[in-house]
Amino acid sequence: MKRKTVGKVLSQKCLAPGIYDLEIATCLASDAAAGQFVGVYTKDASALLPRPISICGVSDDRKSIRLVYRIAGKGTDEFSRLKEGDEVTLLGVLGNGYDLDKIKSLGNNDTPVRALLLGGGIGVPPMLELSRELAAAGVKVISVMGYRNSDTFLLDEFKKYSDTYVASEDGSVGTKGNVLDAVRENTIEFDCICACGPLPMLRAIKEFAGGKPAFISLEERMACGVGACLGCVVKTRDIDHHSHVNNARICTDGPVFEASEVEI
Amino acid sequence: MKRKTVGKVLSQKCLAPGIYDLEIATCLASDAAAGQFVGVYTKDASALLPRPISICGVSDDRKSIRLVYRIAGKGTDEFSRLKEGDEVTLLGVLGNGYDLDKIKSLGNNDTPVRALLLGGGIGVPPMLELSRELAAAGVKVISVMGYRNSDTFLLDEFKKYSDTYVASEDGSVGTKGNVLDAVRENTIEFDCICACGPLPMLRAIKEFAGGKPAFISLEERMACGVGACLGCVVKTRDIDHHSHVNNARICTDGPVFEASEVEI
Amino acid sequence: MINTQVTIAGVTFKNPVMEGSGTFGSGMEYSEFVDLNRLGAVVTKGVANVPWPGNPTPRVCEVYGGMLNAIGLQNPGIEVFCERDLPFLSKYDTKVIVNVCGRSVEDYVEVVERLSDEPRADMLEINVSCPNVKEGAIAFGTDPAALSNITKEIKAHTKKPVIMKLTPNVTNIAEMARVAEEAGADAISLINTITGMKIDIERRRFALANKTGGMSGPAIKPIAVRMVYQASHAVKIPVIGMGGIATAEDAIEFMMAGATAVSVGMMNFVNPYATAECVDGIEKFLESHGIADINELIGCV
Amino acid sequence: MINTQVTIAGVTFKNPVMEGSGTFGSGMEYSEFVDLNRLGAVVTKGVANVPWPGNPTPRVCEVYGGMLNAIGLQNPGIEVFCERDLPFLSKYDTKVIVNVCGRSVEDYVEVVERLSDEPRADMLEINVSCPNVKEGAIAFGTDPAALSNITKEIKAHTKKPVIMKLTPNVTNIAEMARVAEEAGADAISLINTITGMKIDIERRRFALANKTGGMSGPAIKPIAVRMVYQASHAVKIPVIGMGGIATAEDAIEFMMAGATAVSVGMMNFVNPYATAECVDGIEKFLESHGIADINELIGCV
Ligand SMILES: Cc1cc2nc3c(=O)[nH]c(=O)nc-3n(C[C@H](O)[C@H](O)[C@H](O)COP(=O)(O)OP(=O)(O)OC[C@H]3O[C@@H](n4cnc5c(N)ncnc54)[C@H](O)[C@@H]3O)c2cc1C
Ligand SMILES: Cc1cc2nc3c(=O)[nH]c(=O)nc-3n(C[C@H](O)[C@H](O)[C@H](O)COP(=O)(O)OP(=O)(O)OC[C@H]3O[C@@H](n4cnc5c(N)ncnc54)[C@H](O)[C@@H]3O)c2cc1C
Ligand SMILES: Cc1cc2nc3c(=O)[nH]c(=O)nc-3n(C[C@H](O)[C@H](O)[C@H](O)COP(=O)(O)O)c2cc1C
Ligand SMILES: Cc1cc2nc3c(=O)[nH]c(=O)nc-3n(C[C@H](O)[C@H](O)[C@H](O)COP(=O)(O)O)c2cc1C
Ligand code: FES
Ligand code: FES
Repeated sequence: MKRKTVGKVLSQKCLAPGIYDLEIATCLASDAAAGQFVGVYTKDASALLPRPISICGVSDDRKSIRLVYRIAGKGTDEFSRLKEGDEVTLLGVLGNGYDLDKIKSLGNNDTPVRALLLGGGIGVPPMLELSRELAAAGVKVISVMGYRNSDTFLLDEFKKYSDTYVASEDGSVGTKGNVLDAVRENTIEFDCICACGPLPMLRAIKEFAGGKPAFISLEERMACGVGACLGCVVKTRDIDHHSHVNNARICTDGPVFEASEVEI
Repeated sequence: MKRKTVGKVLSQKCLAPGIYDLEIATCLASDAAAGQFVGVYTKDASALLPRPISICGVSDDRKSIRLVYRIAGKGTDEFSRLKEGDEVTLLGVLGNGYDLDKIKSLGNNDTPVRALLLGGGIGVPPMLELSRELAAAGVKVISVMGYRNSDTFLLDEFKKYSDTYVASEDGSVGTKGNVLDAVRENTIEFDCICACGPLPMLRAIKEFAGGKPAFISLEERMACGVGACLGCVVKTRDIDHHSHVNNARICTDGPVFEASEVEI
Repeated sequence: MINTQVTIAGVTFKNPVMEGSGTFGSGMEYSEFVDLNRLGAVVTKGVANVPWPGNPTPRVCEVYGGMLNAIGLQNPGIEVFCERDLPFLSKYDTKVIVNVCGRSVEDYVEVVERLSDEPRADMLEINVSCPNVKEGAIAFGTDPAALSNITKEIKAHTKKPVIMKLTPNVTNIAEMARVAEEAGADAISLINTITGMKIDIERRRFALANKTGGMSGPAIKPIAVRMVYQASHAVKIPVIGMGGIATAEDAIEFMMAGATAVSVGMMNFVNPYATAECVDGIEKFLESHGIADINELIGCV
Repeated sequence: MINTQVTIAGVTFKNPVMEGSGTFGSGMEYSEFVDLNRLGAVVTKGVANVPWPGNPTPRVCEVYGGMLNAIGLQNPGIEVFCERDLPFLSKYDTKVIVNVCGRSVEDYVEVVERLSDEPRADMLEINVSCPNVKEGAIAFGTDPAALSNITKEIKAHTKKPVIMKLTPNVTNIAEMARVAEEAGADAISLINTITGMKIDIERRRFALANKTGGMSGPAIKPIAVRMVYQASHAVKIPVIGMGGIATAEDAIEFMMAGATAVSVGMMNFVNPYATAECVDGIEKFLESHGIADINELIGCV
């Protein structure tokens, strides 16, 4: 059930320049899954709309969620100043996450499914919860995370759940280039791709995936976050079930889509 | 010199239901005098205009000011939650206060001038700084403060500087009725009146004063607080020096006026 | 017993609280948050004779105290609407107002006729004021002659009560209200969004793909209240007021200005419980102020 | 060297930052906060042929992200203005734009003629858009024929460059801009305030004695940006943009939309340093973005 609810900040730390890691105690944790997101409200009366931020982690006791975000404007700037004990209002849990059953069903009975997780920039955080969930479900996880430079974050945690590779634009860590460069360089094999990152990266992945399923997480400007305003659409190959006009709502029909289903 | 400046809250306490006493360290204290006011800014982006609040006290070292205010809406409600160490943005010092020299000049050389200070409701606080300044200037001060009921405030402090009388609407303390009822009941003699309170009270005082000078502090909705917007005018007997249309600006020409000069 | 019922064109609403077309889908999305039975009415997203794909993205952006949208009236068309959305709404004990959009008078008439036999559509709201579609829907709302003509045409093709939804992007809202009334409208609703623009100065680009968008939210409330006041004082038919309503106090302000009912629009996005909280808050206000009938508030200022 | 100068009708301003008429007095009050030498121009409070007492109080009230005012153009009349305010302003190295109001064409013409011999008045801004005076000043701004007529009359009676200040309370701002241009205006400025209303629901009273007031502040900025865009794309004469400007970023947004210069209005009340901070911020923006000439920004979106 979706709710607007007040959570309590358990901790916040800075992971890299402009990148923050916020742990929030909230009842939303009980439902949250990889690929889903929450709307985070500012306390600024001039900035009314909730900010969509992906679930980067759910605590084992399912009492708190973890959000990792980049300061991009006045909302995220405000969030970066939240301290332990502060209240923060959330709308969630929103969207459909990654379909674990579908991913599991991609293998044959002998060898575990190999899921290749590709995260670029601020698309890295949602991959972490996914790697944890997939690993727990017996999927073999290979993570390739791309950063601008040596200001990487969350890598140690990825290593817990996956074979982990790194790419950086300036070549200061891992493969110089983007995540696909790293995939090629390391000749990584996989049965499916799960990805989150900037649009050009997702476009390249759609192309790269070939026949294999690629589940990509899309972003768009949102207002309601719950499928009512039709603000956040993406063109789809087939007629969408809601408006019947080849326009799916990223906030509710996504944010995770099979790459072949959307026109990006 | 007028300034917009950030002060620091030294303390805040609740004096009576809905009445708060806020001590703020600010450079504005060096200039502040009885009858003047400051504009207090909210942190709420929906409520942009500064809230005019009178100076209730200036610390002896002239490093902090004291504001006593009633919760009347969203700005004052926000202020009531300020805590020690919080920042608060002020515009000030605004307005012309009480003219101490004029008051002193009202007496003859033998006996000290007798100033009758009348405060009603949230008009009480500015009278406190005035009583202190007048007492320090050798003026004999008689304070008559009016309250709704037994939720009085600041009375002990008035007693330090003045003969102090009380009126309450419900009769629970002092004279039952308004401040003028208390003046009559106690047959108080005076050379001039200084007053702050609701308009009906000020009207009654204007009438009551007879030939004697009455300095009254007026309120009006304000925008700029510095005399630029012409929002806060009061009709005057004579042509005003600024717009030449018998309209003085309360924020700059006042808020203290001689009752005979204004049409209220 | 306090009466919260209001009546518009013979239709009685259990309370005056509705939501703004296009901000609540067809109720389905917000039914997770709000018991739709509590609302005076559900006003549906605009529906056309055929499916509309709407505008390219970005379609929404935030502005100070509000937002801009240029959805472009994406909708599945009247057939899907009648097969899916109306049956969903008929489960609830609330009135249903179907918001209708079109590119030409014929488009509107087609939808209106199709709805004539749908008992679950209690009233029709005709959107002649969407600023986000190029084809001239807004022209119906800004040109008195066009407004008069379309109102008459629609009235001639339906027996259902017709609300004409007016645009604030006009010089004289009182005149437009009178035109709608004279042409036979049973009620008017206002305001639709106000045309606005935002520029991303870093990228030197419009924030919306459509360049301009319709502004809504608390920022526009004073303009909306003024227009509701002017329109309701110009006509005898009831006015449904909206524009920035977030709380019961806002709703009451619109009613005092002259609105018989009110809609919560973009504030649903900010507070999905806003409609229900308005219903509760209005009841509390009536109670604490000793007002026996909400109709006393209408235009009381 | 970065160029921040802009030129309007032959008058060159050291930078494009001015303040909105009526929000800055005649500069005197804010000269305590801001060095007037830093401003592109000082725009004075509207002045009429004779003193105007203005409206009853309350004249101002706060609204979400802005305010309403119904000052009613209180002013001391042109004589006092020329004797006191112009000499004060002549001490500063900035341009002076005198804002003129009136009830009839003759009123305006009288003021304009009186100013013709005042070398300290660099330009005239004709307020045909004040929503707060009953006598019809707003009619000049909402009726194309009246706007054309008054513009021509004023141009016939002065050699000084004339800015026509337009009201946003119209259906078609582009049309009004074109009318002003065709009638000979040297520039246009917009937007004046948008008519709004606030009701105190506890007292069942209008918040302003005048019932309606003009809305200004950040809340109206998207509407203002849109109108500046539409107007500046409809005419060749320069546009001075305003409506909710608080920061250099806001100013740049207006310039990118098509404004040649910008004014800070009600935000002076919120931040008395706002004009100077805009000047500084624009310089920093040009520098950090490697822009050599501010004129590149005008209408660049
Ligand atoms: C499904 C989804 C998941 C996301 N997950 C994350 C995450 O885990 N970590 C992270 O750092 N960022 C994430 N983003 C991006 C994040 O929403 C924006 O960075 C954030 O909204 C910026 O808000 P702001 O107030 O700081 O910026 P401002 O520019 O001040 O925001 C103004 C408005 O634009 C919207 N906006 C601005 N940038 C974006 C954007 N890129 N996408 C959508 N809306 C935007 C804001 O929500 C707000 O309504 C996600 C976006 C989506 C759509
Ligand atoms: C010169 C002067 C001195 C004052 N001194 C004091 C004082 O010492 N203590 C005190 O408690 N109050 C004082 N007031 C009244 C005080 O300014 C208001 O109570 C306060 O502004 C209310 O703000 P709000 O945000 O809580 O209320 P809201 O109703 O939310 O305010 C909305 C707007 O209306 C204005 N407003 C509301 N009430 C008043 C009012 N009575 N007078 C002027 N503006 C108002 C606010 O400033 C704001 O702009 C004084 C007023 C003036 C004019
Ligand atoms: C995202 C969005 C979509 C809208 N779609 C419609 C619509 O389809 N038909 C219509 O008549 N009004 C539509 N509106 C206008 C609203 O119903 C309402 O008139 C307007 O937003 C003002 O109210 P508000 O400020 O409370 O949002 C839409 C508004 C928004 C924000
Ligand atoms: C208190 C006040 C007084 C104003 N007086 C005038 C005036 O005398 N003449 C005029 O042309 N505009 C006047 N205006 C309009 C402003 O100059 C400006 O056009 C408008 O406020 C929009 O800008 P803003 O949102 O930055 O305030 C006034 C505005 C305010 C708030
Ligand atoms: S954000 Fe409203 S439909 Fe997705
Ligand atoms: S508040 Fe602006 S002149 Fe007094």
